[in-house]
Amino acid sequence: MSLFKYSAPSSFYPLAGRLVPWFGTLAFLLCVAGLYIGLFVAPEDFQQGEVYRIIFVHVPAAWMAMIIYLVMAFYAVLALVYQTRLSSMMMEALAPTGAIFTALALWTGALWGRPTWGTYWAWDARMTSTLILLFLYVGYIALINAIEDKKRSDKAGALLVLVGSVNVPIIYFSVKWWNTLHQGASVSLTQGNKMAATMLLGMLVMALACWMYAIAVGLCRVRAIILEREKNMQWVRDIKEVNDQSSAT
Amino acid sequence: MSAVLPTPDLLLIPERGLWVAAARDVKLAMRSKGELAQALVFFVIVVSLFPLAIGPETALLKRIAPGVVWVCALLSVLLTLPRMFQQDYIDGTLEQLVLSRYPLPLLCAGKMAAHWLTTGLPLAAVAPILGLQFGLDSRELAVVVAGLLLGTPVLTMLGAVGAALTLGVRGGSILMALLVLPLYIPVLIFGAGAVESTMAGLDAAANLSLLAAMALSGVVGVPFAVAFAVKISLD
Amino acid sequence: MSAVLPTPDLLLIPERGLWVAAARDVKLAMRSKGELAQALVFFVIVVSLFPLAIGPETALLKRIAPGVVWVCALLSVLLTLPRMFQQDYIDGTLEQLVLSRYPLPLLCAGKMAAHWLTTGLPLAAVAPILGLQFGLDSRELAVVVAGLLLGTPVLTMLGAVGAALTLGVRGGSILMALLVLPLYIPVLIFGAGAVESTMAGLDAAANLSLLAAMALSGVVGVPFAVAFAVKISLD
Amino acid sequence: MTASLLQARSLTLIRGERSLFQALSFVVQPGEAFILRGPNGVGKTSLLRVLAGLSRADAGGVFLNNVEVTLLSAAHRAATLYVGHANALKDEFSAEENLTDQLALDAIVSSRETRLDALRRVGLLTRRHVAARKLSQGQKRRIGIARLMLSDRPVWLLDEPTNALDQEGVALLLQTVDQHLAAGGGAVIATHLALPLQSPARELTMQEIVAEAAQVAMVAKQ
Amino acid sequence: MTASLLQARSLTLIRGERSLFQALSFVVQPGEAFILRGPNGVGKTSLLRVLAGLSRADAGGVFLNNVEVTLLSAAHRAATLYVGHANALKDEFSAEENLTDQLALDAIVSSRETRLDALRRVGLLTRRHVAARKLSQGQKRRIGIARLMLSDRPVWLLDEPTNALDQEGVALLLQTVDQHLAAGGGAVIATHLALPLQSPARELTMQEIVAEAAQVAMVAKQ
Ligand code: HEM
Ligand SMILES: Nc1ncnc2c1ncn2[C@@H]1O[C@H](COP(=O)(O)OP(=O)(O)OP(=O)(O)O)[C@@H](O)[C@H]1O
Ligand SMILES: Nc1ncnc2c1ncn2[C@@H]1O[C@H](COP(=O)(O)OP(=O)(O)OP(=O)(O)O)[C@@H](O)[C@H]1O
Ligand SMILES: [Mg+2]
Ligand SMILES: [Mg+2]
Repeated sequence: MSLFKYSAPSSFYPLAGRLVPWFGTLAFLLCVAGLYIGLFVAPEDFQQGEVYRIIFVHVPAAWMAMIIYLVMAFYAVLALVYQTRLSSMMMEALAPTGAIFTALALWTGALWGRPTWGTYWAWDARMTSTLILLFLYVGYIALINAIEDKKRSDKAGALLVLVGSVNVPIIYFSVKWWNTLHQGASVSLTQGNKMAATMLLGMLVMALACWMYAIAVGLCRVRAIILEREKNMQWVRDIKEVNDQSSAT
Repeated sequence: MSAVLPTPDLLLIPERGLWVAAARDVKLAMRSKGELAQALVFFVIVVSLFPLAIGPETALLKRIAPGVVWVCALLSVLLTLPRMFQQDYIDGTLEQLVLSRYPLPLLCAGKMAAHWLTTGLPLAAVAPILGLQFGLDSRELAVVVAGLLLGTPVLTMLGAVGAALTLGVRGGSILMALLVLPLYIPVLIFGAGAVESTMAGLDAAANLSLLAAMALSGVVGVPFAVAFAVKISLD
Repeated sequence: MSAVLPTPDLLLIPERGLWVAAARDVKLAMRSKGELAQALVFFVIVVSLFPLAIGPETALLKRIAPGVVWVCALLSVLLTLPRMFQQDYIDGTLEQLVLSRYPLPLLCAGKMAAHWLTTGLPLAAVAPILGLQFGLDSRELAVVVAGLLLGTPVLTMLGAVGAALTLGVRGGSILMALLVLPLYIPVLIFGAGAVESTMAGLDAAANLSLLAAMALSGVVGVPFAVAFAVKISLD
Repeated sequence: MTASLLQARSLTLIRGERSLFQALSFVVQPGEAFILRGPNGVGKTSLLRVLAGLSRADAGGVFLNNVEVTLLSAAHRAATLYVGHANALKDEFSAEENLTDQLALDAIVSSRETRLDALRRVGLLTRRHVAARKLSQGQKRRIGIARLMLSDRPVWLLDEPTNALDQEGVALLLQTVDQHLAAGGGAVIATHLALPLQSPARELTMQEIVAEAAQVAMVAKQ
Repeated sequence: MTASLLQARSLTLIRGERSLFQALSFVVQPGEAFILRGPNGVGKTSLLRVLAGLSRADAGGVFLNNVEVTLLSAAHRAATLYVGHANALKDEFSAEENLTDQLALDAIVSSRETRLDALRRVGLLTRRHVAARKLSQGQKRRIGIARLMLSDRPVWLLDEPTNALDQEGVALLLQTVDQHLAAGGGAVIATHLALPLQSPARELTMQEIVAEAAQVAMVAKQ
């Protein structure tokens, strides 16, 4: 019940405000720790040398890319079933972060591919699936921006993300399967298995850092969205900083 | 005549809605001089662009044949998607569809059926000829056709969602393509995969059955999704 | 204010018509958030469809890269063609263009310029990235870009004729594709040819200069053809 | 309580920053026409679309026979017929084909004779084979009248039905509406013209809401 | 001979099997409105489109200042302004942007003040930033009135300009037309309503041609 209380933007806005600093600082600390482990503690890889350290950015980013989309799908269900405005706002707030992580995974991957496979890009299973994931994000963002009426863009976006989410696993596995001819992905797979404990630790810490970052940024953005959407509601007019802003201008 | 009380719902056969909508759209497609033919010819032309662009080596062409045929099928379906709702949206028919006494999902299903009959089916029918040009043998051709017969319905259904979502949005046609294509990719992979595995002497059943599964699950869910999308596009 | 006698034709600068029309369409394209971006992403997606369908062998992909990139450029221009006249035709703007005091050919030229700026130019800009993915080297990439810069204007111009001719015809978008694609083939051959000859270590100049020639001759004649097509589409 | 065919209870609709109407309530009784008037942009079309279920009000509800309807439920769709500015005609179909299709969509079973008769009454018999694209503005609207003649929905929602009609066409329209009302139907009609109906009619003149508190004025006359 | 702004000389237009009008001739003098009447589908719109040059008559010619015009020649386009059923508005542009663009296309140089003033007079000042898609039917037509206010073409060809306008809107339109006529312009207006113009107006009531020989009846009154 108390959860439902916070599904109202008016009550969620201040809560989010209070949470942001915590997640923000956590993200920062974890990131420092993770990078320290990754860059200094973790041993050099016997066959790849120093390059492999990209993994500490690459893999967490790749994971987040997929997870955030699933989280959005979850909110989509809420938006469609319970018609909660907030969940649509959360989707809108998360999409850019997800897209950025996806791009980051692609980019770091490409950078990594150069030394290890001798090419920035191969049509490897994971690369391709990640690329498609990026398209799904871009599609969602393009759609909700193309529809100016918020009521409509919310529903449309939610529907799209749902349909898309059905596709994510299909894409993921099918591409693997189609790729049986290809060796590219196996590199990352085998690497994943025989990974030194410290490497794993570093990756996990970094993954956590990304989580915290995503949450913090998501909350910030959702606060902005709430203000923008409900600007002519009384409770927004009552907020102090808003008043100061408007009086200043 | 007017203001007779509406036929009690017992007398209204909802299923007729599917038929009404389908018949109407098929008639429209027939009416506008050979719209069928057009979807086909587009398919044929685009496919034949590749030998022109890539050069005539038979081995190479045969190697890329499955991919090319499927990508082109994808694109020609894509190009016909606007037809499904755009016109109805502009001239106000869509409103009347939503307000019709027949359940909207059924009407949408009817429209999708019509679209498949006038697009996917012809494509599957003409594919073998193109396959021959690329030097596929009869077994591979059979798989191409089977794949298209199972895959194009999925393309129509996913496309319908995209088309409905982008109604009345400017730059709609291309935005739609942007939404729909990523969703099409699994179909593409299974479809082309089926042919390639046949070429590699393996069994295509796995890929094909996956396509069938997608088609079946689509038939269950998609009409409701489309109906929903249509409704919000009008509000 | 009203019924002032019209500014004598001495005072009317016809060339402004080109600017008026172009500015208007570019603004429209910008307005609908990131229509440019969309055209681009479409291009990127379609290109990436092929490796998915054909498989990832680098050698093979590099071999077919020029063909694929060019066919996709063709298609993404094709898909944006309706944008040029369709909307104006439906909402009555086209009538007003015809009745404007600015010469219709100039207005049409303006619309084509806008279309190229929002379609062909971005394509040329993004092509290198795709080329990289297919493993083309910098010299080949340069030729791809040069080819697109010279070829896409031709695509726009030929497309404009097709788009104008099929106005108000049902299933227009696909009928248009039929009219336009055959006309596109020369561009395709020269464009892809240029890249392939570079790959083969030969000189691309011949092909490129042919593209340039087409573009130039187009600029002279096409606007009048388009203007004519627009007029007859209204009667 | 009085029999009420259609009822609007405290409807509120917000567009952009402004609310078009607030806590708007009215009753349409069987056999009665309810005329919506008001300056351009006051919200007549929007109101009709809410009643039809095409858009969702921000507050309030629509009632049929004193039962609240869920928007676009089977009952709702079976009860109301909405005719807006768009003619819902297929350009390449003939007048007759268009009428036939519209009736099929309305789930009306009608013989060809009835359809041709309706077309005759709206003066399109000789033009029944002409493609809708080539028909004149008024002729297009007249197909809509023919559809009304054969409709079986009790509540009609008509948005500026006289648009593009000549005097004779308007007379025809009014006659059709009168018949419908005489048979116990009801109608909500948005218009800028005086509609000399035989049947009892009440008028609602909507006014732009200035202050938030302001209420829509209700001018009832018999 | 009398000064004649616009003149139709024995125009004939054939659609399908039938001719809509035959050897139709009339003169529009400066300062005078020429009202086209007649039942739906008689050919008013078609006639206006011929005068504007959008479609070609099967016989006869159009004259400006007693000089025959070649269809859509620069002179022709500089002289006539055609406003049909379509509003020529861009859905995603605001009312103001739409007006600005239309004027640019009409080659009218106008300051932002004049434009805003015109929008104010048609009652769209407060709505000038609303996208045309969201405007009401009448508000869309009112943008057209604003365009008329700033137009510099001597001959206006208006097809049912009162459509979807409320009483105030109609008054505004008539006032605009009167100003235009007072300044020596001319107008051909197709309508089904009575238009109480100040300026002198003549009426042509077109009738459907039954026999081939039949002539269009000309009812001239001052
Ligand atoms: C653009 C290129 C690349 C993309 C898009 C990409 C994408 C991904 C994705 C989505 C994952 C997460 C998958 C999972 O956890 O199951 C992943 C994990 C991984 N990637 Fe990449 N990758 C790329 C290039 C590379 C390269 C060049 C290497 C090293 C040679 C590499 C090594 C790894 C490793 C070791 C993992 C972790 C595997 C695991 O956790 O099981 N990636 N990559
Ligand atoms: N997003 C928005 N922002 C501001 N105003 C809006 C928005 N959307 C719609 N409107 C206004 O809502 C009103 C809708 O009017 P509607 O079409 O219901 O009027 P109407 O009474 O039918 O007018 P008409 O008599 O011209 O048909 C218009 O005034 C329009 O300007
Ligand atoms: N190909 C055709 N065959 C038969 N009749 C046609 C054809 N094309 C057009 N017509 C007729 O020509 C007429 C065109 O009418 P027009 O639009 O000029 O009439 P109008 O006077 O403007 O009518 P309204 O008052 O309804 O606007 C219509 O009656 C139409 O049926
Ligand atoms: Mg209205
Ligand atoms: Mg007319």
